[in-house]
Amino acid sequence: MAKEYSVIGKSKVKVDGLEKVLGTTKFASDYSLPDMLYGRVFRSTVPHATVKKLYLEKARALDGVEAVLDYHDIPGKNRFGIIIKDEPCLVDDKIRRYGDALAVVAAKSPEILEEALALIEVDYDEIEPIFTFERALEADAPIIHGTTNIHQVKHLECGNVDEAFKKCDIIIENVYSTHRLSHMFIEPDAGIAYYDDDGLMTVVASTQNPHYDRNEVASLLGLPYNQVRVIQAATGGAFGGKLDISVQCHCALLTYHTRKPVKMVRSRSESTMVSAKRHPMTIEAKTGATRDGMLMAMEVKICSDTGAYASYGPAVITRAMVHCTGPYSIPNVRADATFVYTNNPMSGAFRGFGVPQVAVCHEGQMNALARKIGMDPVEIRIRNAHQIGSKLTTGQILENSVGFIETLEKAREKAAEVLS
Amino acid sequence: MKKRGKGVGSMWYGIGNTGLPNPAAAFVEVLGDGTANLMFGAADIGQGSGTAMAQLAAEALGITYEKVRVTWGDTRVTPDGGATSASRQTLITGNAVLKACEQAKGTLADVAAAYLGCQPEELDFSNNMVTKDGDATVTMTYHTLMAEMKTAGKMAVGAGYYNPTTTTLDPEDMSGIPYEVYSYATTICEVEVDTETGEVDVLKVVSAHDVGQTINQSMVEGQIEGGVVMGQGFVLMEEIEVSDKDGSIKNPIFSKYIIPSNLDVPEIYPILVESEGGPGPFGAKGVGEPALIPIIPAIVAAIEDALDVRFTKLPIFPKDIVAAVKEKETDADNGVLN
Amino acid sequence: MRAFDFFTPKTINEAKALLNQYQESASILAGGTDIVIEMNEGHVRPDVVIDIKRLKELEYIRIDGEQIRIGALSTFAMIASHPVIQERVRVLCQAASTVGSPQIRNLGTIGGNLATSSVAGDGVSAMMTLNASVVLDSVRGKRTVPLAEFLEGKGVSNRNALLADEIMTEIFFDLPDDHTATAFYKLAKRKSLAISVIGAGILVQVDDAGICTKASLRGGCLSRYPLHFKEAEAHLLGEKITRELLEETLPMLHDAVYESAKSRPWSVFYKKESVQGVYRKLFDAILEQLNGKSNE
Amino acid sequence: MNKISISLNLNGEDRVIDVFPNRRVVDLLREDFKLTSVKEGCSEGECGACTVIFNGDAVTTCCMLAGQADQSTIITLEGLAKNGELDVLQQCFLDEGAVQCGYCTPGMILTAKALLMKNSSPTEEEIKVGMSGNLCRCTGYEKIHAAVKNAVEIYKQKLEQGGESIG
Repeated sequence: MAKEYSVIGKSKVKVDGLEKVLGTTKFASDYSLPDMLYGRVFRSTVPHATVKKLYLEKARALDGVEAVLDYHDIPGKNRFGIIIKDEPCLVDDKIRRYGDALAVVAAKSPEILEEALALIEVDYDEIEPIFTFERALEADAPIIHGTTNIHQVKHLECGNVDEAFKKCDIIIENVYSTHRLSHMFIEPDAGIAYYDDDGLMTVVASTQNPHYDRNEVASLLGLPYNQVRVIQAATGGAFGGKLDISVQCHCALLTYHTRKPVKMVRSRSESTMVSAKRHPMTIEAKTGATRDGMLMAMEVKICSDTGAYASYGPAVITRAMVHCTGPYSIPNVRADATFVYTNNPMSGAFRGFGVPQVAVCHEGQMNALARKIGMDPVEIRIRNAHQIGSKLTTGQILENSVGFIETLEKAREKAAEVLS
Repeated sequence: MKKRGKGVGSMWYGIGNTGLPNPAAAFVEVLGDGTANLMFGAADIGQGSGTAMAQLAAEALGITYEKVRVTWGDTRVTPDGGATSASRQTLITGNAVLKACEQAKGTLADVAAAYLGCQPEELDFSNNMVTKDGDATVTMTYHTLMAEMKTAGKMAVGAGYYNPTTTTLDPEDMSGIPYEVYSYATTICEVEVDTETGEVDVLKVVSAHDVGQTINQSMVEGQIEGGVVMGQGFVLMEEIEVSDKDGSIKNPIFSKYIIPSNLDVPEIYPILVESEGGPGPFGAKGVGEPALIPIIPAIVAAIEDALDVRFTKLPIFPKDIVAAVKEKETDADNGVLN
Repeated sequence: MRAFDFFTPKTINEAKALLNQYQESASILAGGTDIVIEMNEGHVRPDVVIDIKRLKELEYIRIDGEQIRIGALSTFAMIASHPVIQERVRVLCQAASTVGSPQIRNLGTIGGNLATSSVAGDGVSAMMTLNASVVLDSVRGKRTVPLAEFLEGKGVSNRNALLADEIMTEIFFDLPDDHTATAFYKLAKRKSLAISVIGAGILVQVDDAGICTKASLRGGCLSRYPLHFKEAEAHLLGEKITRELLEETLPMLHDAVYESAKSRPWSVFYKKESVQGVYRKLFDAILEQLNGKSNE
Repeated sequence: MNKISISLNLNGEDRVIDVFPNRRVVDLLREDFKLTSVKEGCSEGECGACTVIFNGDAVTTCCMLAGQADQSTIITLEGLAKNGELDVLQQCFLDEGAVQCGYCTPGMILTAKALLMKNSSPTEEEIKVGMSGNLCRCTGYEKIHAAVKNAVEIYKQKLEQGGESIG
């Protein structure tokens, strides 16, 4: 019998609930400061190119425009990224996707801002764009970053897979594919930058990671970390889509040059266009089992397109690999994964980091196996389920808190009661 | 024709970043009137980490929930909490909060023990009272305790951080300890498929989640319900379409990227399973991402069950259902066995 | 949003005079649910906006002998909640209650829907099923145009017959009698806030012996304007309405959709197959209504 | 472009303002009247976050021009709580855990309010249809439906006890 808690486990009203039902909660776009400017990004309309020339003069000359900046105006480091710093704040070497940021503009009103953006022109030198996994790997394909289009390769192995398959009564082989998805948080990305009363560069933004944002803003502006303050505004949904830098660096750069507060609110289209997407995956799987449904071996190959920038790609590939067997003990496993860069929209973090994708595969395999041997799908899961003492494919032994079988039993019980 | 089917989907989910250090920290100060200020980095994005941390601190300090004031996500005030991702905040920031509270409570316990004439470890802090274990007559209010603290010139402050025990994964075979603990879940659902129009109604969903220990029941249910509906969109409605001419997204708006509306949602039965001994605060794990995952294969399986057709490619849109039904009919006409 | 001048005429005559003055440079604002979005995105850039929504004289639903006359500024919410339409004109009631969202139905008007003439306009399909006509008014005078002809016209927007100085004032159609059943089904990816994949309407009238005396089948989103299933209508006319007879038209619907949709950027395969499922649902609704009526 | 004068009753107060006509009602409320509970999520009448009660009806203000607000009565979430006391719907959303990120919440509560102003005892189906113009990505809608159902019950009890009407 667990200890009786006085607060834990209780359905307490949320600490920020009252303001939310009153409508007084401040989301980033709700902030407004004296002398505030409105900022927006000028973006590329081609996926892969170098910039021959960017024409900013007309926009700069427009009355009410306070700053039109390109990469030359960045005082610090023009690269960010949570794991690999491969994304520019403003494009310097080349454009790698539709919607890459080329310039930022700050103006006194949204109307002037719109007019200024329409005055910016650009000449591109286009490069063949890469839109497929296959093309990315071909020898004559243009290289998007560095020296290879391979973003990450992973290999996982335990036991003796080839020998084990020979002993299996049943082998199930399938190829699964999952698609590119968008978070569609209801609040589009937004933020405001300003110098606070102590002269601190301050950014209030819709974000899942204010401390990371702080470091990126500081690095962009060449400031010590403690000279930048990032405050998380109330955040209107995120689901992984607000882990990457969105408006924080662009806003801060404009404030750095104008010394004035700058607010940026992305339109729905812009927000969806440039925030990370769920990695589409192709997963080949081969599962071997005994006649009575005991899993013996599994072989998995995962291919994915991480798009133009790494974002959380390295986290997705690793997590997908570790989870590819599902919550089952399989003594012999071999898995390989390859992620490539392309000129497609950036893939990154999205609720589950690759696990929903591999779950389509491992559960598809379990259901196929259950059907093949005529076993109840819950029963076959219980038979192979992780429990305390189970050894994972990584060699880790589960020592505590493994409630998997109980979820199967409780779900089965409730389903019997409520499903037809 | 309408056909019904049922499907099962399970999942596991390692809590925290994979095979990487990913600490988070918290500060706490118990004030003279028995309220507390709690500061931590973790961004609350609506899932309720701020509320969970307030509940953890209240439980740990033995004060009521309403007495805890939380501040999060302000780099000038709060320590780094790392990203709100990987379903990690309850485990990691939660443990950091407990550590901070334990530190503050250490000072409080010394003062209370001296006052009550017992050992600090004999004390129970609960509901704004400090009581000697097993002897309800030896007790003092927090109010008195804080007055004693003032007299003694002591302060009840704490700072804590927590980093889950993991190891770097081996570059050759990925062996190692990727996560400190795993959440598990099983979802069973029932669907109705219109074989002619391809419409799929998800009717009922049972979703059982091993959360270790529930911190806030309503919030966990809310995560599960939201995850189920997002998963429904994943399988049946949503897809980002990319132009093969310029790599742009063709449907970046709500009228073209279809997420479920309230009329699409099934009856959902969330079940919370608790499993003991985990490393999290009071044994809690994470549920944010697990909430989404098992419904996805469960819906796929239920459609397969309804139609007796295999689906290995997602999404499954009405047109895909109709195509599969047609193909099956054609195969049957041609004598091909499925 | 681009700058423009905004007028709020108090009478139809005032509105017509403004349109006459500004012609193509003016946009009419009825509910605004389409045009404001278009203007905000810069796709429509009028110099002048004429807000006619306040012309209460164009907001009515009247039973006029054997006809229903609907003022062009009647909202979908008004139409969907009107007792006679609920009872006697289900095709319109059902179409009106699935347009957009409750909020959009509170703003959006039937006249605006017809004037926009969107491929996916549910109001357009329903009104075509009812063989409705529209009244267009200008300083030059009124004219009445059958909806089918209106949609094929080449007016100011090239989408219908509405000329630059004209305002749609009324839509009218024959009130379905006791022997008539109608229904609408919206096939879409989700159940609310949905854009039709197919927005299909049906109207069937029978005599005392159950013989079909009138049939109208129109499918939205299957061609530029609601697809007219002529062959199916001919098949029903003069025959006794039974489930078997109705289902005999399914291959005709299939073929008609194939012919119409094959040259369009749509999933022809899905549309031609699913149209049959859609109409099977509509047949169920029709039979239920007709049987219910014969039992009375 | 000439400014237009707009007179309206906003949250119970008569207000007059001159604005350029190329503002939408959502801009008028958020920018000119600083009523930031009105949220913008999609700019195309799809998500319902910008919903207000306009002449008694729920409408999405991102697809309305400012001029349409002239001579109207508008209620935003700021106008719902009376003298610091939450509206029953607000209390029910709070108690039921119907709020996660909170971005759709103002629109949700106002849509429910408009529904109940017209029909004080809606069926479960009527509640669902009435709320079907507001997207939520967090909650899965279950707790939102539950909150509105609870509010209906509480209003009923209040009415039976001779209390205030919903409007």
